[in-house]
Amino acid sequence: MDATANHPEREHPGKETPREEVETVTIRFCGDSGDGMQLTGTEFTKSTAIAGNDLATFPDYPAEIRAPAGTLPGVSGFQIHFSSRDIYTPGDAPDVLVAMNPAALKTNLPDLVAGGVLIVNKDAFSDVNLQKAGYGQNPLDDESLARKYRFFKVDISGLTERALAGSGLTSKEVALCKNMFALGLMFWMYGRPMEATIAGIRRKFAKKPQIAEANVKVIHAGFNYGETAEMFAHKYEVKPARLPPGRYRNVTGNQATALGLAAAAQKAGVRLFLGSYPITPASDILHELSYLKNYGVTTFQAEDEIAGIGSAIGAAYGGALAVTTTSGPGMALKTEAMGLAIMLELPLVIIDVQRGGPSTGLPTKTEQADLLQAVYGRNSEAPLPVIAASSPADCFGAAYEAFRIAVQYMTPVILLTDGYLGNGSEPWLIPNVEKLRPIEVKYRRDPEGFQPYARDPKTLARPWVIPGTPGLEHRIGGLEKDFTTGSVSYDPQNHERMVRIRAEKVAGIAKGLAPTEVFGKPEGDLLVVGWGGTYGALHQAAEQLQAKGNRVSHLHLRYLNPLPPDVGDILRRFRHVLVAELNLGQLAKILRATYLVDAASYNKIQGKPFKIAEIVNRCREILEPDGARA
Amino acid sequence: MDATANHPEREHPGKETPREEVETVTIRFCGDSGDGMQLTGTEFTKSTAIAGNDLATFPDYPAEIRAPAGTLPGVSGFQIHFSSRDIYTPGDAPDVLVAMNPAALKTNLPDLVAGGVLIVNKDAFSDVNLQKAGYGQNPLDDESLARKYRFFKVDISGLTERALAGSGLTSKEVALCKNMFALGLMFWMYGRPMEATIAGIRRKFAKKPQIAEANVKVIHAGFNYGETAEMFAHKYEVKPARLPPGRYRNVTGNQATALGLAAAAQKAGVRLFLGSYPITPASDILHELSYLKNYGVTTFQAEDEIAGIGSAIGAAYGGALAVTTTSGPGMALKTEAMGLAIMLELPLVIIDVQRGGPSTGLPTKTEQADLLQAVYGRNSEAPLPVIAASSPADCFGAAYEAFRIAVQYMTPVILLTDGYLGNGSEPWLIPNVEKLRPIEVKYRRDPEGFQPYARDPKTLARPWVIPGTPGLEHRIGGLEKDFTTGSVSYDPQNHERMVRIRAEKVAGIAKGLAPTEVFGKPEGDLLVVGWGGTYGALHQAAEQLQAKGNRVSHLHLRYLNPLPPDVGDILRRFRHVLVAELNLGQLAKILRATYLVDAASYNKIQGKPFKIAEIVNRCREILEPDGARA
Amino acid sequence: MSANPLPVTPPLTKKDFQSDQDVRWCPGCGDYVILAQVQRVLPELGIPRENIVVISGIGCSSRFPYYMNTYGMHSIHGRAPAIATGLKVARPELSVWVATGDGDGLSIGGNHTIHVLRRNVDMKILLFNNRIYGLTKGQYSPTSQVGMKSKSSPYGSLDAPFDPLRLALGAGGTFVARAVDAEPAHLTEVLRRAAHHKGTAFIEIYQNCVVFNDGAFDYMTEKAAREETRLVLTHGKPLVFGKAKDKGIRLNPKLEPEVFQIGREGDLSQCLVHDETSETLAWILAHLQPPKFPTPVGVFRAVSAPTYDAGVHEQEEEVRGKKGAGDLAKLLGSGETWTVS
Amino acid sequence: MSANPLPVTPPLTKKDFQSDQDVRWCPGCGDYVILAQVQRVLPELGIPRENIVVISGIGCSSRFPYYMNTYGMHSIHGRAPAIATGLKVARPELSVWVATGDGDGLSIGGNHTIHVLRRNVDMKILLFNNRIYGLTKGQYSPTSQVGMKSKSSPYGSLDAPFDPLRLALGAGGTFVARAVDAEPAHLTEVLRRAAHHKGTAFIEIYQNCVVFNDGAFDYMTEKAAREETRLVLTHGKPLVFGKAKDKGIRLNPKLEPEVFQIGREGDLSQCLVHDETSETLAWILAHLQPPKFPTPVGVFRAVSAPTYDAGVHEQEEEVRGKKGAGDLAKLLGSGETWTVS
Ligand SMILES: Cc1ncc(C[n+]2csc(CCOP(=O)(O)OP(=O)(O)O)c2C)c(N)n1
Ligand SMILES: Cc1ncc(C[n+]2csc(CCOP(=O)(O)OP(=O)(O)O)c2C)c(N)n1
Ligand code: SF4
Ligand code: SF4
Ligand SMILES: [Mg+2]
Ligand SMILES: [Mg+2]
Repeated sequence: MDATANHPEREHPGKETPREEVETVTIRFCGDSGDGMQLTGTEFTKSTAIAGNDLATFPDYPAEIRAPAGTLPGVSGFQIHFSSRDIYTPGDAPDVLVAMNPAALKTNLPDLVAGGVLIVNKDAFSDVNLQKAGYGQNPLDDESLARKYRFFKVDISGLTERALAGSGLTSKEVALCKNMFALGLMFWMYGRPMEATIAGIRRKFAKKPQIAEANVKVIHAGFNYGETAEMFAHKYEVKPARLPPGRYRNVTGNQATALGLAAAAQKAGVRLFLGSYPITPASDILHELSYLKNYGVTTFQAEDEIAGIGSAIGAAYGGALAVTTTSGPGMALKTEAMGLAIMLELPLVIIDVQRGGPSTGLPTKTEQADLLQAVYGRNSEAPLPVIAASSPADCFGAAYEAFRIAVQYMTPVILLTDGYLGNGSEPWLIPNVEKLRPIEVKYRRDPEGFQPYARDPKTLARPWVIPGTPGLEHRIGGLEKDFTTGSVSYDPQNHERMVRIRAEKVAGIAKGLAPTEVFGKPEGDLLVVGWGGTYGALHQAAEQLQAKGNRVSHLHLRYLNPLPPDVGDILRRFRHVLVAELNLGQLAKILRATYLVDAASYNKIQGKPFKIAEIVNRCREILEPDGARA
Repeated sequence: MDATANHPEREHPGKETPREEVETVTIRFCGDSGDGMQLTGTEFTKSTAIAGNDLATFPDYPAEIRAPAGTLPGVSGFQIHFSSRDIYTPGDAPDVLVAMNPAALKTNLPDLVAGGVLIVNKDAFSDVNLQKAGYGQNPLDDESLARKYRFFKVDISGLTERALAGSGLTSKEVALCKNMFALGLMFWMYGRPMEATIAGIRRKFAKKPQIAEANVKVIHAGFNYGETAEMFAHKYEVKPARLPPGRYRNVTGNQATALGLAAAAQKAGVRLFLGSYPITPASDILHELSYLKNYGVTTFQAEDEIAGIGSAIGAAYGGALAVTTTSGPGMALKTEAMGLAIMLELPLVIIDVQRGGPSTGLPTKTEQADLLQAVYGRNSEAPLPVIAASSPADCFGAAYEAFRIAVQYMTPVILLTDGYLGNGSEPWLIPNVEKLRPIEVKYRRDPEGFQPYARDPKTLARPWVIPGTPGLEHRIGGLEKDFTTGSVSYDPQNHERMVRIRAEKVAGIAKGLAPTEVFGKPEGDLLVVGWGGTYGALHQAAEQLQAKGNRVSHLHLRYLNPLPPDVGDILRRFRHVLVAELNLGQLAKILRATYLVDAASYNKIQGKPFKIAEIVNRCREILEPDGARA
Repeated sequence: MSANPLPVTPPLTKKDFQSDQDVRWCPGCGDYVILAQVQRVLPELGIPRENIVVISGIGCSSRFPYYMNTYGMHSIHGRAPAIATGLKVARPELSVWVATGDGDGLSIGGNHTIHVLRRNVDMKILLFNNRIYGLTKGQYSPTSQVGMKSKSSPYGSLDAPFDPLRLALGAGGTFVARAVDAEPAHLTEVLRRAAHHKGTAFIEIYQNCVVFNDGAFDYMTEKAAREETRLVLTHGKPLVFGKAKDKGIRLNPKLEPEVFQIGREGDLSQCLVHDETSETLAWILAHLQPPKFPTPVGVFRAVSAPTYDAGVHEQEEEVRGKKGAGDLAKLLGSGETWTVS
Repeated sequence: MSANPLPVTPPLTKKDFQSDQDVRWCPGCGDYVILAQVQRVLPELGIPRENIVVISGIGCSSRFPYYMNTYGMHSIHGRAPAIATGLKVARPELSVWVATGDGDGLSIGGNHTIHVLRRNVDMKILLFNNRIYGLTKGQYSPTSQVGMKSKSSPYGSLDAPFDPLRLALGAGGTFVARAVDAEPAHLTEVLRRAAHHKGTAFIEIYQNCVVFNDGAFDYMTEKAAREETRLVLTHGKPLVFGKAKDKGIRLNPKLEPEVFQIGREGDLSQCLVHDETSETLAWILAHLQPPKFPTPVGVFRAVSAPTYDAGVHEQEEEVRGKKGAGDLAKLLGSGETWTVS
């Protein structure tokens, strides 16, 4: 909420609350996981999208399914960042914090920017709840809050109850509506359209109209409260962003991934087969795809991750576009089977929605620490392409691209996304189906001169031959195979030749890549390098630094193996190279080994994405080492 | 057989065959896998060891259990290299080839050095066998053989039959004795003592004295044939090597590994627990240990590799020295559980006897391509120490050292050996039990101030607390844990702290390492770097180059993660660094990333060890680039 | 690692088995009941708390060890039986318990479960069967009924479910039982029996997941219906159920079970009599399913058989008896040796 | 990926199913017999060769696909059932066969095996049971008898073995059978039955490993003993065996099977009559073991039940029927959308 950093007078309310224009706002809704914060956030998002802002969101669930009500581990949050400009992250820190109970206040208040708007449901600050949150005394009585923030105590629960007096709802049902009050208040404050939300509620509760109307009523109550309470000094306007024209929808990364996969199969004209075992935060891809049975999409919930990839290998052998989805620990279990897919040279997409580790780690938190596992984590020389998505919406294109490479080069491909991308959302310009790059599936059918491992001279791909093709009966397997016939071969020279050609095939993918784009000048003092879900933070950090005249550029790698051919040159054109990753320096290791460039690392391993400011500060330290030391 | 490179006159036989002194000989016995070549080789090895030579052996089995008799895939070979000097490899190429059938001749002849001794069992060159081996005509009729080699056609089968005429053995039993004829002949040719072999045979066939005596008779027949046949111009003498004094035995790498594990547990005074699932070439460790039930050794043959490591984790939690053994594909399956062991910070040794890959690959062949999997192949930041054994006998010390590190630092440790080490053998100076470095196991028993994750300030190890200890009841698990209490913690800062301290603990192991030894001058033109089973070839290559005045040194790394602190300095003191590995350059990747040193790679991926000459040649190309190009 | 001398301690109480961690299951989750019953039974066993270890995999149910003030490990998904095997074999004096779910123990961990049962390793496996993946928020599991709509089966699941007891019997289970969270007293009884069994005790516990599969077992837990829909097994007692105890189970000529009205359709003597040692009967009982049959609860099968862990130690003793305790120097110097001087 | 139009071909012969690879099992290995019988049965089925796929794991037995001139995959250890499931679900028109061993299918691959059986995916599983790990040169397997001395159990194995058929029944197998390499004609008959079964057909084939476990099944394969030691199951026929057909199997009052002398100890009417559709009987038969009982061979159980693969496609049809064939543009544009101009 850049434009409002200077405190407006709180003592000056007016009937006609002025609407102040701001460029960018970050709001965080937080409360008990039973308080419906995810729904509140999603509805606000929808409405903000319709208002034409660019936006990005970040939900933050508790690890427990239902932690005991009112406790710290039970806090659930949803952050939305929206703007009249391009937006790339869900925001470093909220400008507005809506806290529905003491536990939520306790865990989230440290993030609120100084001078930000703080709205609390004061009715929830009962002794019991204060105790559960570990507050010795009621923080609402603390005067410093009002000094540090624009602080509003609202009796949300009570107002909700009053709004629904006589509605015939049980008090439990009434309590469940209070999030709608907060939503309505925010709708008022940011001038959001409410129609879509209201229509959606009526659809959702079509069979319980009483509930639907109660919710609608409470939204209005919240809105009207803002309008009438003479409490809020300002309402704000965030003008629509100048987004490229077209039809938009909001997607999470997992939805976009699912759509990308389905789109690839539809374009290729073949069945999509997903073999998967549920795991947080990847399960939603399975959920999404399991709805698409009328799209030639088969989802198979396997008994474990090995059967997940195993079944996908079987389906790929049968001619399907096959994919398996998982997260870190499940990825570890699939590595033996990946080796088989590499030997068989069948197309297959393996998606790892990375999460905090090692081991079970922080399953609901994000991290980027499976890169080395993806690139190197298999027995023997088992190369395969690895690509990464850089934003929720980008997951669509990345998934699509994964299949394109898999089919063109007859190889398993790993796509890395992460929990932050998977659960986060942003507006997505719905692509024109006609214009999607074609994916050409050509099964070999001709028995003439057929050799299972004869290769396409350009791509080095072997033919895709599927059972059911007369005259091409043959056997494949995990033992080393003859260079041409694919029969088992123990010949030493043949082995070396095969190991090398498999490596060459994967390395050769780089030749087909478009020149790598650098954001900023092609040379300079500092190149910030990243990959995957940190795109937004790095991009905006570079933008800020560039705006201040720094010679800083940003390189974001989609292709992690093989690396694009021009990366070495790009790196060498900068005085400093900083690789920023949510791990201990994994991409940096690869770049250093490949290019012998003294790339420095900036690492964060907290289960959370980078903040833009963190990147900016680190860059400043590099650019002005003395200043930083001072 | 260096000393005999110039052909002696073959036409000059004398009753008293002269005994010519040679320094070093490589003999390869080969024949059908039913011909008992492994036994022949093993017996010759035993006898050679007793004769006091240094030696190294390399068995080469067919992939099939019993490939059809007489076919090319059914050929089995056993090579022994022995010398009056130190020996480090089983020899590049045989000086003497004993071929028991056409298939063996066909597959092995290309390896025989020019001018070498070629002995064939001419009776086996029947039409059927020639056809099975794919010979259009009888190669024994080819005169060029006699020109290129010292070529001896011996009617081994016939002579064996004659020796056993009237023995009452069936013709099948007689045929099974013919390898003993070849053995006897070689005993004669190299003046080996036969007593141990003969005594061994009598022991082995104690219940079938008829068979025992037949074997003994045929050995003598072979010996006497050499003595009397006026066919062999020379017999040879290989003087005893000047080995360090002490008691020796011959061990394979897998035996030495098993002994090292058992010794560690005995010295530590705790139970050894092996949880394993059979896989070539690692199974022999399981076999060896399963005999040692009276040594407090428990072997558990698990249902799969995951249960293998799982059970070992359980046993480690219970206080045992726990180990799991496997090879590449099994290693891939264990990676998720390794992550758990890293989180639990329990001591555990994971042994990977590497084999040719990827996938099932070349299961009976050797390779060094699991290094990157060992170092990086787990989800998220999951560091653990990785060490490697460098020779069959060295497996003892390496296994012992793995446990020492595991216990001292409370960490899983990966030990890499390979098929070449595991199956190869060499004489081993039996260590003095008293002098083995102590392994101190201290279970925490004191409830006072107990915190499951409080660390030793020096090693950063947490305490080892075992169930059954009153007052220390606590829970551990795979979720991220609090820095001190070990309770589940989702705190972002704590996570970063834990990720970093786990990395620091492993990195800190380097501090405890002795200075790295370089073979040769500490600086120079070329440093040949290797790790694991290639030690012998690299060492001898460096020796040869040094002898010719080249400024070449050899660095062999036992500690692959963390790298010893002085490695960077060592690398930088050489004009060229060449990393020679049986993979596509895995250690080179690590060294380049760590030290930004432009290390070149020499790679071989043929399921076979390096030859000394291959290394020498590659080094020469680097040292004299023009010469090489000329 | 030798057995610790057991200190003389005052008898333990339920409270002694409660850890200091906040229990984090959803309010109303059946897991609470199971936890309480285990904490109730353990003190009765007279086993020092430090000799008890609870090992779990991953899932809501697998958080169990955190709440038990014993030794415990919350391991990785599906692997608890394997880890427990290693622990029990290395430390046979410990009392080892496994807490697992229908996903953890039968989906990803199915193989370890059946192999533990086959080997008869002495441990107690509590399989919390809520017929759903709880922790991952509601996908169908290998025990979900055909047609179940879940996050991953929006049009209904097509997978025929396992019957966990049949699977356990097929794997050679020596103690196979079923209990249900809604009948804590009976659950306690079954737990007690399991605790005293030497070998693998496999207990399927029907557990209500209030969030993702609420009411899955209502048909047999609701007071009103209970007497007609579930059958309590008692060794040596006829298989009789119904409010009026008027229904029995007998075999028809095809050896298939059928319900009959005692008196009207046959007399009590035709009724099958429960026998925990009969392999055949346990199998037949495991086929009794609604709506045609009441759901049996109790001990289906309990037989004594050698345990793997005891076998390992007996064999070690035996070998030691024959060969003497191992001497390291001898071992290293075994085989053909020679001396260089 | 649509079904290929089946070309009109002359009837195939055994030879058509022989690949050009040299068969590399040990001379005398039972695997040869099994291969020959499969190659004999397949031509009878009228399935075009290109529509047959054989998938295996790793093991001697798992080299099977190399020798079959069909499509085939020699995959990784234990995973063949999972791979076959993916293939069959993606391509239901194919005839999918799995070749596996007691190690491959019951040790590392046990979980996939039981899950395939549970789901009743339409495939034929040939489990070559030689009660040993052949390829890795002779360790005991999950079907090795207690006490077996092997490379990894020099003092005798302590693991109670699985009975593969009991396990298959416990997992819900709809077709469960046993045959033995030494009786090729009977094996052929069982293979034929399996080939015609819709759903998972699980056939345990006793197979002699001449190198590492020679003679394991001699007791029931040697001509002299055979009539007394094995029992050929025929649907609808009484369980009678013995050279003189003078022995029968009946149930005692504890529902346990017993052998009786027909005539002397009871009459034929007491004899159990084989019924492939009886769940109980298959279970009882799976318990008949030497030395007290003859070993049954033949089809223990064969019932018809929905297959998973067919279910998947029916559900897809149903959804397509309701929602119409998916339209990609509609899909991408679904949900709340808005337009920026
Ligand atoms: C290797 C791996 N795969 C998948 C997961 C995700 N996961 C955690 S628990 C679970 C299923 C839990 O179901 P169940 O065992 O029935 O336990 P419940 O939560 O129902 O008690 C899954 C799929 C994981 N943690 N690790
Ligand atoms: C992941 C993995 N683990 C272990 C092995 C080693 N291995 C290959 S086959 C086999 C057992 C084979 O036994 P079985 O299935 O009974 O087949 P058989 O050789 O007896 O026919 C083992 C342990 C492997 N190839 N891969
Ligand atoms: S999700 Fe279900 S099983 Fe998990 S804690 Fe909640 S109620 Fe219990
Ligand atoms: S080892 Fe045994 S199972 Fe394997 S091929 Fe030889 S005889 Fe057959
Ligand atoms: Mg469950
Ligand atoms: Mg076998």
